[in-house]
Amino acid sequence: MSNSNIGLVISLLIIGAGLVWLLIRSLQGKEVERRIIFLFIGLSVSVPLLFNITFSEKATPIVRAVFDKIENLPEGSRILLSFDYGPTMAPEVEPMSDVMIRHVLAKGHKLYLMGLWATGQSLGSAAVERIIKNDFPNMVDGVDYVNIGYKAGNQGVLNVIVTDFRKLYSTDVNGRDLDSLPIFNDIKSLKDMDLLISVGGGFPGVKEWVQFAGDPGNVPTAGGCAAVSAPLLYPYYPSQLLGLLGGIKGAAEYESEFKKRYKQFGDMPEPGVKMMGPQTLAHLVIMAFIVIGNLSFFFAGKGRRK
Amino acid sequence: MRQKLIIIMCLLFIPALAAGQESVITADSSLVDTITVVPPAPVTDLIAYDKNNDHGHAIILKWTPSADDGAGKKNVLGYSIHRSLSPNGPFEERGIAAAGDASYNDVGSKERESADYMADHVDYYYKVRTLTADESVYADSEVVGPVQSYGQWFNTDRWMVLIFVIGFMAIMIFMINKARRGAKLFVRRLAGIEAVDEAIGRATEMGKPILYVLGLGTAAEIATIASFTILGRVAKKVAEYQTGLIVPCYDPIVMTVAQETVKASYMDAGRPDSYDEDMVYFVTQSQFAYVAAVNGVMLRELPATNIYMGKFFAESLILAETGALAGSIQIAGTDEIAQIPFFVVACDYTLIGEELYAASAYLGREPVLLGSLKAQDYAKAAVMVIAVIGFITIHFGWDTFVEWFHVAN
Amino acid sequence: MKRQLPLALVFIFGIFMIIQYFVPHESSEWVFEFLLDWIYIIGIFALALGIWSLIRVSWDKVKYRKENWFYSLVTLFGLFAMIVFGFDYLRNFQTAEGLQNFMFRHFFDYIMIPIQATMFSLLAFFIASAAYRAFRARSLLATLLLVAALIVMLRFNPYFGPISPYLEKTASWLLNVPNLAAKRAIVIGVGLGIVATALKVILGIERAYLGKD
Amino acid sequence: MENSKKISIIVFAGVIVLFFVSWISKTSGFQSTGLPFGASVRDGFLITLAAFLTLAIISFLYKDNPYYKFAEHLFVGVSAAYWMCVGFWSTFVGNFIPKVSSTLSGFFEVPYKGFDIFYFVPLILGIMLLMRLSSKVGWVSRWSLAFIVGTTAGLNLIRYMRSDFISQVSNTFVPLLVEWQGTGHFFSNFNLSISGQFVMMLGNWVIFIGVFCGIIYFFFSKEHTGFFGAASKLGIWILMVTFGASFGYTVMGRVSLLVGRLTFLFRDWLGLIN
Repeated sequence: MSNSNIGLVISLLIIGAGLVWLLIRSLQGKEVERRIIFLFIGLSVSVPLLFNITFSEKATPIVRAVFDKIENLPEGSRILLSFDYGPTMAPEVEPMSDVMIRHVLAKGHKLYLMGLWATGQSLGSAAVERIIKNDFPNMVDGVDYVNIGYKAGNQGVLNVIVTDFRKLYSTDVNGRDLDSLPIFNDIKSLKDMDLLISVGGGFPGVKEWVQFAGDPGNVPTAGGCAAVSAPLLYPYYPSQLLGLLGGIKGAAEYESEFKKRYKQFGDMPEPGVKMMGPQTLAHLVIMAFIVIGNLSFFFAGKGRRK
Repeated sequence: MRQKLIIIMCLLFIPALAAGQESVITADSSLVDTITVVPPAPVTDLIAYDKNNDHGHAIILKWTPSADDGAGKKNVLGYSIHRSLSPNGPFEERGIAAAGDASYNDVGSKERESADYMADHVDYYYKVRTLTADESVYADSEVVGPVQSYGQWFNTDRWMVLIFVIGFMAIMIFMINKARRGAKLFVRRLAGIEAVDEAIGRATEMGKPILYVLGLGTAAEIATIASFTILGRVAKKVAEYQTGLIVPCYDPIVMTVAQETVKASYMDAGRPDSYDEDMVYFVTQSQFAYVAAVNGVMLRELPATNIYMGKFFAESLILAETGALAGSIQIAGTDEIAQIPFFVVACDYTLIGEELYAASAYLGREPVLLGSLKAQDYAKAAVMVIAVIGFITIHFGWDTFVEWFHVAN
Repeated sequence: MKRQLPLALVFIFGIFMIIQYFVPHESSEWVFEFLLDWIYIIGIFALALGIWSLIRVSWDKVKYRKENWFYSLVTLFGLFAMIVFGFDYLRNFQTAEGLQNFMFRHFFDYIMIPIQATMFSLLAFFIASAAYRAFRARSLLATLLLVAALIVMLRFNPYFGPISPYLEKTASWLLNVPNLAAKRAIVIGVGLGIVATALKVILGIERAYLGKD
Repeated sequence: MENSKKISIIVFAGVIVLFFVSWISKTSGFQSTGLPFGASVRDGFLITLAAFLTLAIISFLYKDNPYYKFAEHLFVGVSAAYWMCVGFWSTFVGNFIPKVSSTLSGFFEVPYKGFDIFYFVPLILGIMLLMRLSSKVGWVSRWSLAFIVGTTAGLNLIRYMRSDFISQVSNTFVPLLVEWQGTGHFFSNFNLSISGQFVMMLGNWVIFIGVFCGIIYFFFSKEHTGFFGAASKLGIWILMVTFGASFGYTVMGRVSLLVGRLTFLFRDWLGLIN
């Protein structure tokens, strides 16, 4: 334990000293070579990852809104979660779908999984294997949850299933007829859902869910997306979009909120919270580089100024 | 049927609960009433008509709720809608409306195979049944009909879009004609576009090729089509100066079109012999594999200039930074809003949004294309005027004007 | 024939797609759905064209021993191996089972995914180098860029973020108010640019994409 | 020159040795978890390969090198074929075959949906596209291109006119003088010790003027002088602030992608963390 602490302190010292050295150099007007920047970024991500630095998170209102919605819906409510992302985006948004699946099932709601991205289907199945089969072994596929998978057509899929699921979906991913699944009794369309959640960061994604499903069907819609697309979704909050998990920070906030409420999940993995350590440090390093860049610019002498 | 009744009862209680404590008690007592068999008053003024602005297969029903709905005997639990092909029945139940409702939308499927299929241009007859807690106690309205569903040939909800389309088309054709007749149209200079010309000159001096990236859009994307036009101009200059050109493509159709475009430019420049089919080639339809390959080209061929025009996504910064690393001059243009910041930060010149579409007109300086730019400017001026009018009308509470601009999906 | 007919086709289909938006009637819906389906199917033929181009360019490099020809051999190897697996040899090649082929899946999971994700992750490095290089107060515009970026970065830093409530509010304001205004202005302009360009295409004014005779 | 060649041979040998060391140690690692020998050897190889390719791509940051070239070229080939197979099975066999031929449907084991003559049109257009390969009749491929471009141009014209133009214009109709309805907590919490109402209204004004000036910045037929110059200058300021803010906002997310990759290296490959 103490060993790793020493390692941590030394690594942080190295990063800090390196930055100071670069700072001094920049005061002499010297530019930092690109590879050195790359090296520092690599270090600042690796060190917290290896030594497991985490920070505590407090949920912001926009994240809390999603948590509270799931928390306050009566038990047995129907919640649909769409996997609208691919493997490349997974590190950033998968923690969100993971923790929301846990929350929905822990609260006793019915969970419907689907995907507007082709890759969403297998990611959904993977989530079933990874989370539901492990943490909720008593839940029955087709009764407590179901994965109906992917259909091609982007937002066109939403246009159809907002009036009727069965026009596009006849079976779930395991090839079972929807009508034979108890979870699909009395479900005709998206309008029969109590909450729609889209997790993804590209097209089609949260925006399309709001425009083509939540709005026309008048169903509350929440989202989770990569940090980069979150500002584009703010205009929809809170009237059309009930809440939003933006980037890994949103996931981390949700995870800590969830753990606070559900003590039995105390040792659940927290990819979001865990990722915040490297993010924070790398973030600090990038800001340090911006400062260094400006210093070297100002001290570089008149000749270099434009 | 019992389940249905439970649902209806719940529906009845919702408004009752909302009305407060006192009415809950009355609702309770009304429940007792219903057990004694008293038929409610039927609905009146029932009308049925085709739903407007749709593809058919839907009929709207409207009525005045039963006198006992929320008043009088207060024993109404809801309404069931029944449809038949003849006024005498047999009637088929189509759906249920809650107590207090005065309309129902009977929407059927358009697929013949569907069990829910509802034929157009067929006489239908409707009646509305007022339901009570007791299945056997109800009151039927008079039968209305015949009524037919049918599709419309014009969606009147969308006339605002039509006005804009026609209006814009008219301004554009007018301006283009004006330009063709030789009117001088002033268009200000744009730094990013002049840079394209300079960059080609620079590449010639350095004896290095130009890398042109069309982005990840399909040939159907308008941004890509604008990019084709710019590629055409660039290729023509390249052909004149005898500089190299590299165009790696992400989409096979884009590759096909780009080949046509470049070939045409070489012919225009009078150098069809210098055209080589392999200047424009397909890489792969996988985002990051494409990026990996383009990065490789940048570091190995060291192009003098990289031009990125079209649709870009997360790869924008990877491309632009690698290009900066290779020391190339970089000019970018995209309408993908989320990526503009990265291009602005990492490239020498960036065409922001609309400037990408303007670029093709600038580079050509052809009167027809300049005419369309003018039309765009008039449309923008119209937007500002409309915004001001909207602001004034909102202030004075005259909402009709604003309503016009809400186009239904 | 070579040029007039394509232009006529563009005009007819373009105008049809505009008109169908205003016609809710079933017949217009019916044609609309067909047209969209067709585009997807034609795309498959185009893909064959693309693969052909890739093979030809790579093979030329190998044949004429151009620079880095060896790597083109690697491309060809990857391509053919994946196609063979995707059609599951000859054992099972009639069904989409090919996509479930063991090697196909493993090539996807252990070659495509790691490289793809790593390429994407290079952004972490590049965003740092771009920030270092570009965020300098060398002009008013660059300073605005720098200051806005710094405020938002500070806000989302778990250490500095909570320091002052004003920081959060300023950052949120930046992301909500000027952000909304600028994006709306861009979107309106882009919308117009697209409409104008589409119109020019339909009317046959913009025709670079058709090439020359 | 001689020296660098020597170094690259040494590096190459080192990489090979490391590859095998990793393979062997991963294999024994898998075996100790109870996996049969064959599967352990295979999984050991695959994990090592994935790690090698990951490192090869990262090495690009130092400079272009043979390992990056190898990974890049392999990736291009594999991904091109991947999308072709997916396209073939899902679109061609999934959507097309069932509507044109019962024999082929039977062959590919997909349910036959009845003959539909209209599906011959894309077949013909597709074949026309392939005619490109011939220099004599290559021009017929333009018909297919014209079909695609025309259809989508019409589609896009309407789509952008409605959603990007008209609805954005209608969104600019905000109350500037009357009571604010609120766009969410970000804003309604805003209270710089002055009346919140005032700040909200200020926000609305900024949006309104911002859109106005932004549009003026995109005016092409007026020189940026005088009033137009001032307004377009304000417009570009607002654009720049927005770009800066968006960039700053993204930084966090991009780092997480790297975390994902390094987690793979440290956990799945090296086993340094759990």
